[in-house]
Amino acid sequence: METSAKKRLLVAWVVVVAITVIYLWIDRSADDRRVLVGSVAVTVAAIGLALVKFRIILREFMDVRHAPRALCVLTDLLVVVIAVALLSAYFVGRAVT
Amino acid sequence: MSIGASLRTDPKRELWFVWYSTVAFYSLYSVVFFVLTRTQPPGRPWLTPEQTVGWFADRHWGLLVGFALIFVLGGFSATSIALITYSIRRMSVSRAYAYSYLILYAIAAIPGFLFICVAMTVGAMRPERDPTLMHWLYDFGFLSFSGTMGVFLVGSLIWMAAILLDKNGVFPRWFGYLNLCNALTEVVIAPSWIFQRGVLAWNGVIAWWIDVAVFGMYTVVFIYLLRSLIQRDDLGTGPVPALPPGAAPRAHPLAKVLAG
Amino acid sequence: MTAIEDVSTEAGVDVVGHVPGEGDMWFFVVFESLVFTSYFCVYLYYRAQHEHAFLKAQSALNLPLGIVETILLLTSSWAIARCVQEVRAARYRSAQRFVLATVGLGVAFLGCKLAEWVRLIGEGHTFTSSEFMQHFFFLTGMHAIHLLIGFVVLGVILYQLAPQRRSHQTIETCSTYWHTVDLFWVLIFALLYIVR
Amino acid sequence: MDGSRVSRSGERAIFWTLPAVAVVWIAAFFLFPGFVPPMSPKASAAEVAAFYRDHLSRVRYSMILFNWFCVALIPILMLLVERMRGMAHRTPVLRYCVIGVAGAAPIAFLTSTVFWLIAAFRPERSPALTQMCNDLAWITFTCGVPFLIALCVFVAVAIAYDDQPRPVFPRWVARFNLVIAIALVPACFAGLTLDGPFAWNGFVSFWVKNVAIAVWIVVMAVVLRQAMDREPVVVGAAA
Repeated sequence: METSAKKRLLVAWVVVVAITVIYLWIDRSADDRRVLVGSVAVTVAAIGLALVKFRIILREFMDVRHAPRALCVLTDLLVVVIAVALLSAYFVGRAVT
Repeated sequence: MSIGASLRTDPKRELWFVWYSTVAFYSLYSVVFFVLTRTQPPGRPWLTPEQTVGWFADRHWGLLVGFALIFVLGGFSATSIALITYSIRRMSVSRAYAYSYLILYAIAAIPGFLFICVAMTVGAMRPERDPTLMHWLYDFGFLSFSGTMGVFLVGSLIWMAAILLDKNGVFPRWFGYLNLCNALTEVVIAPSWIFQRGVLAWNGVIAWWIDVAVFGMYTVVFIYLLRSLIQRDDLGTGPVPALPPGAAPRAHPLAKVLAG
Repeated sequence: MTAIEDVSTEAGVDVVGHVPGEGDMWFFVVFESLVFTSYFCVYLYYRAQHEHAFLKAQSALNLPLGIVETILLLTSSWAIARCVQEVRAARYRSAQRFVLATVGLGVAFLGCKLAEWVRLIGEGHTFTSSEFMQHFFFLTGMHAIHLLIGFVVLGVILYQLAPQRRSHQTIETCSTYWHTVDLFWVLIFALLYIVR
Repeated sequence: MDGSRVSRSGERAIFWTLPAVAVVWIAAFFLFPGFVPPMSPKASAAEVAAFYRDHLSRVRYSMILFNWFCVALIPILMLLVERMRGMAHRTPVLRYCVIGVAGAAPIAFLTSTVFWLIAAFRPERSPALTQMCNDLAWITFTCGVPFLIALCVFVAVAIAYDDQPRPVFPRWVARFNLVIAIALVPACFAGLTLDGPFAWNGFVSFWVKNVAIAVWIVVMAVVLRQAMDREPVVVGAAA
């Protein structure tokens, strides 16, 4: 069980690092030859991926996976609240201009 | 127990006197700053000298009467400081924590709120004063008031460390962490010395609105927790007992859920 | 997992249903996350308002460096999680090595951050040069302050690893703080470097 | 030392600094040309500037004296705090209240001396600026009494709660402190008017307030001296 916990942690690390590297690809494909271009899709994807990493860190690194249900629900709720808040701030900002 | 009875006969009457004074002081403070003088939310930092003359004219009597009330009752800010100092003294940590907190806040009252009262009173008392000087008084008032948050930063950290090291259970530990959150928002006000507009200016969304929201929550929470400390206190030096059943104060919902 | 002797919780610990660290620490995680979220919302709102100016200033950032920083911090998070595993297995020497690795990775992150700030300021991108840079220096600066506090927290873990102390709960609480610093960086990185 | 007794050695030395500094305070008060009679808030900027030009040395030397010695009140207030240990209180919280205002009270006054001295530093400055410094000094001096008011109230409450056969201070001292607190209140409103008894040079805001402070110092010194002669009391557990 102990080695599997170790392995699981390593897999989690590989996944979050991989997601970080995906950003490099998103970044490259988003721009028009080093000139940054505004993009709703990139923004939403960046926030979405960040929150996926956010949740992996919570579940795996911070061991919420083994925690009582209340803490699992609380942290998942936190992820949802952050997602809703960030996306609404962004879209409200766009709509108001 | 009624206020009168708790102030006359309760063995903890001096604690209750200080606690009620704290509540009264914070209420007065809010009324003066938000209603009478309308200096909170703060004026816009980008006003021109001529516009600041108009700003002073707009709230002439409000500034003079409101800050006169602070001149009368401002010293009662010491009650919350004394009560918090007592709470730290009641913990199992060195008195150095309590005394640091006491001295820090006691002296900080001068730049923290006396300066804005003086600057705004001087500004309002001579409406015909040179606009550039009115501008200076306006800046002096708001910057001294908002810009002296290092006191709250270090003060919150001292209180936090005391709570986290304490073994007498004076405060729940989550409140120790809330002190850290409060300390970290105090850092955010420093840019108001730099920006004349934008989210980090002295009236900005981050430097004012978010900070005041956090500070407001923090203040309400600590006043409530000080009350529950007085209720539980056995005036000894050991662990503070829990309240007898029936009168039990509500635990923080989060802590309760997590414990269960 | 091997036997866990937790000296500080009265209730004892069963592996499933165990709150990592002290429950009250999660109050900090949630509250501070919400405070940071409010800063992010302000940033995103104004960003959407002045998209063009933000994009222009944003192009001064160096993404590969940001990615290196992110990986450094993610790895430090992994290291401190390993430390907690080692503590639970009562392998304190190995746990100590993981804490030192965490400190090293944190210092490396801070070094990269400083280098980035110095480069940007040298190129004329300062706290006051543009709205984007104001948010950039504010958010990365606030994060750096959290990181510096994190070093104090790692110090507490090292202190707790000494024989006679070894409070598992305190060590888990401290590691939760360090992960929280990582959590914030993950969001800050995406919002400052990637968002368009 | 058994820990429950606090040493009183050296308290008399502190107490007898009071007459000495009181002499300095009185001398500085009469040396400052703007106190007898108090400067008028209705003076024009040119008149204020002329005042500083004409009385430069007296302004400077009197305010330097105040600047040095106003904080000499703090050790005396600490003697008061030490006597409060003997009161029949269960907690030290009222002592902390007094300590909390004991520093700020003279330092508010110290701030006003800074403004006076800045006004006098460059008499050739534009009259409007000199007038502003003068206003800041006078408002800080006249209205800057919140800590003294709170101090009187805290002392009054502390004495009222001192339930024992031989209280540290006589009961009337509590009422006396409340009277002084009330006497200081009108001065806080000095910003509202430029003439009449409530203006900063008026009877109420200047004479009543400053005489009240002087009477407070004298009366409290007398009762303090009497209390100091009494046997030290063993302090309670939480004190």
